[in-house]
Amino acid sequence: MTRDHSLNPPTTPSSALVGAALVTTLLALYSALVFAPTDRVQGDVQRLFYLHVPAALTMYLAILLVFIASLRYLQTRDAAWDELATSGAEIGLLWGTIVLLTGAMWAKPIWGAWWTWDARLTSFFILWLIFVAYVMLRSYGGEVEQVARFCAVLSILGFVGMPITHYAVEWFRTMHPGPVIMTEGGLGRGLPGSMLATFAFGLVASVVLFANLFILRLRLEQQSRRTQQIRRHLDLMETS
Amino acid sequence: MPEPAIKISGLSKHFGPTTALAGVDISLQPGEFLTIFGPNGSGKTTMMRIIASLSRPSTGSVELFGQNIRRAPAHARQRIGFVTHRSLLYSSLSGFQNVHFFARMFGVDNAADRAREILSAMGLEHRMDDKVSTYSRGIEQRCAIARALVHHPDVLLLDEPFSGLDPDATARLQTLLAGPEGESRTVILTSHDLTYGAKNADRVAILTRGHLGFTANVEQIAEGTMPDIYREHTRGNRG
Amino acid sequence: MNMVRFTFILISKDLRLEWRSKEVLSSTVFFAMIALTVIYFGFQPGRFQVADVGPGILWTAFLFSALLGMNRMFQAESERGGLEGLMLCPIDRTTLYLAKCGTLFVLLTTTIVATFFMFIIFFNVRLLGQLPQLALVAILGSLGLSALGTSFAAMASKTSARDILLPLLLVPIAIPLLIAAVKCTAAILSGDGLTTAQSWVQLLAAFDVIFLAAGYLTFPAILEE
Amino acid sequence: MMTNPGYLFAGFALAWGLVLVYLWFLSRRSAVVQKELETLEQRLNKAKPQD
Repeated sequence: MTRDHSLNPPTTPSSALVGAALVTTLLALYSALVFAPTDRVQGDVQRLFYLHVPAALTMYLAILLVFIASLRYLQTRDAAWDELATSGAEIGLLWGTIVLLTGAMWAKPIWGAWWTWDARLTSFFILWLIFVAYVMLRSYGGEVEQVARFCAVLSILGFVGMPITHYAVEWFRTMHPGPVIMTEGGLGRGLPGSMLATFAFGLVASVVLFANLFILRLRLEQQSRRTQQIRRHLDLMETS
Repeated sequence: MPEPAIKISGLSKHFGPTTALAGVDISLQPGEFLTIFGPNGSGKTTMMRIIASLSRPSTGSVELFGQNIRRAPAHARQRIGFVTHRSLLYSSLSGFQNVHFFARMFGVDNAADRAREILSAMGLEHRMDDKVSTYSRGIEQRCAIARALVHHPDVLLLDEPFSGLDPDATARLQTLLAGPEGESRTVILTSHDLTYGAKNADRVAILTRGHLGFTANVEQIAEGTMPDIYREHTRGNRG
Repeated sequence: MNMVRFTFILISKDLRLEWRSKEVLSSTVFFAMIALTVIYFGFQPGRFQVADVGPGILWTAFLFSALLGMNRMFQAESERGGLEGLMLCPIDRTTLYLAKCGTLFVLLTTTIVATFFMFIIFFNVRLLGQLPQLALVAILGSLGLSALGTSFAAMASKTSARDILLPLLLVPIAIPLLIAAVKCTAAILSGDGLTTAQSWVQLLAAFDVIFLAAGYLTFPAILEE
Repeated sequence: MMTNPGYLFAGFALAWGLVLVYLWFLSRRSAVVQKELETLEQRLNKAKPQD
């Protein structure tokens, strides 16, 4: 009787990581709301920048993670890769939703609209839609193993389409410039010292927090696979 | 010992919590005919689909004439004829058009004549030009068997081929299997029907809950004891 | 190259099946007609410049009728297991992708020609010498949708919720194609011609190449159990 | 004095609210799976104590 359920115990976020998440998020929160100077032009609502942009960068990180995990899954058909992809996609979608919401909160007072078809926002929104499709496919895709394959293919097709989506949206905007879009202070370039530091804190906090949630979600995925394996094991023992 | 026609080693397949196959080993010499009995849900169809390269095993391998089918799947499929519960035909095309299409896909030369020949061998001379959607279950099964044999496969995988066949069609299939179409071929036939299954067989096996519980040469089984052996091996089975 | 021969045999089989049932074409062309009509009433007639709004109407109607057609694509296959019959043939799964893509391309080009034709009549568009340019955009657009559509239609056909999944999977990724096609068509309708939309034509071509390649390579993973 | 504080705090509140709500759902989902896992492991040990 092959004991195939001796899977290593499901990973849990180490206390160090949880601690790091607490410290960095508090630090980021404090610096974003207090330490960083008020933006002369946009006022205090600009502080949302320290949450909005780091979260967006973290989602791009999640997209890369899901893409690599999907490729590896199709090559090895090892369920562990599929678990990484599932967890990355779900937390990535959560971060993406946060980016869109904070973006809207920031855009309303500054540009007078909850949403503008700014090139970067539009590209981001399309990627967010693909993540929604990924999570939907995850639940409607049918049998476990088929779902894993389909989601892997979807994430690969979505990923290879990113550059072309970027250019299509970019040219679409620049060819017809809409309301002059305030550049969001660039990605840290040309930011005065204290703002740059706050931005860095925000980024670190976002990535560390993402890692925590990602591992928690991964643990759930591993546990549910473990229950399946044990059920299969019990099923086999009944019959032999 | 010449290379086995089919060598299945450590074959297992599970779908989430359920295990369809839990370690099956079979080795068949060219021309050998193996019948596998087993109740529904014993993993017969899953195993046949894996051998036919339609499905990927969780563990284990299938070798056809010494070559792993996953290494050269297209080449392996050229030599396999597969019959299963679904006919794999197109309802809005006629029997002839279906079999002719498959003949061309398998690169059979003068595909049209060969298609007509095999369809007639299955007693479909008068029905081959009707649409498959007009066929009864038995006629459709005959047409499916014709599709599986049209390219002179070396290996025949017949998954419960007799189900839905009337006596005449059953007799035709058995004569076909014994005749020029069948005798030089390696055959695995699965069935849960003890009367017809073992008629052409050299060896018999029983598959229960994904295990091969019993295998023996036909000569070793005393006349008429098959039903008792079968009952004994499938006793604790919910299938 | 027998791959080309097999692809041709498969496509001719698919087109014969389609010719018999006319399932895909009837649904796509008819839906495009409905869409154009509804959209026409949606806009105050005569209050808009055809060159500005027309291309958007045209390609949106075409996209959604294409989605309808794609959902029916694997219908004939799934009735009695025809797809598995194809998977039993001694061909690589990637050849199946080329064949299905080819079939869908033929169906979509027919659909888009019909949609263009209806559009020209409904919106009274005067098309001087621009037909070859329109043909180029139609072909590039249909090819891109075929490449992407084949992958996602194959997936959707194996799930229970195919009608909602296919648009959800395909539309976000197909947005660049939609933008580029609309931009090219607008350039043609406004009389400037494609030379002014050079970069958009290249983007369309790039889209086709990327998704034909990616679709080709990932198709076995979709079919295989 | 803070300018546009409403949108600022709304933005942060929404972000953190979403994370907390997700964490809550996640903990509920894993509690269910955890319980299921424990019962199954008990059945496993009971079925093969000598292992």
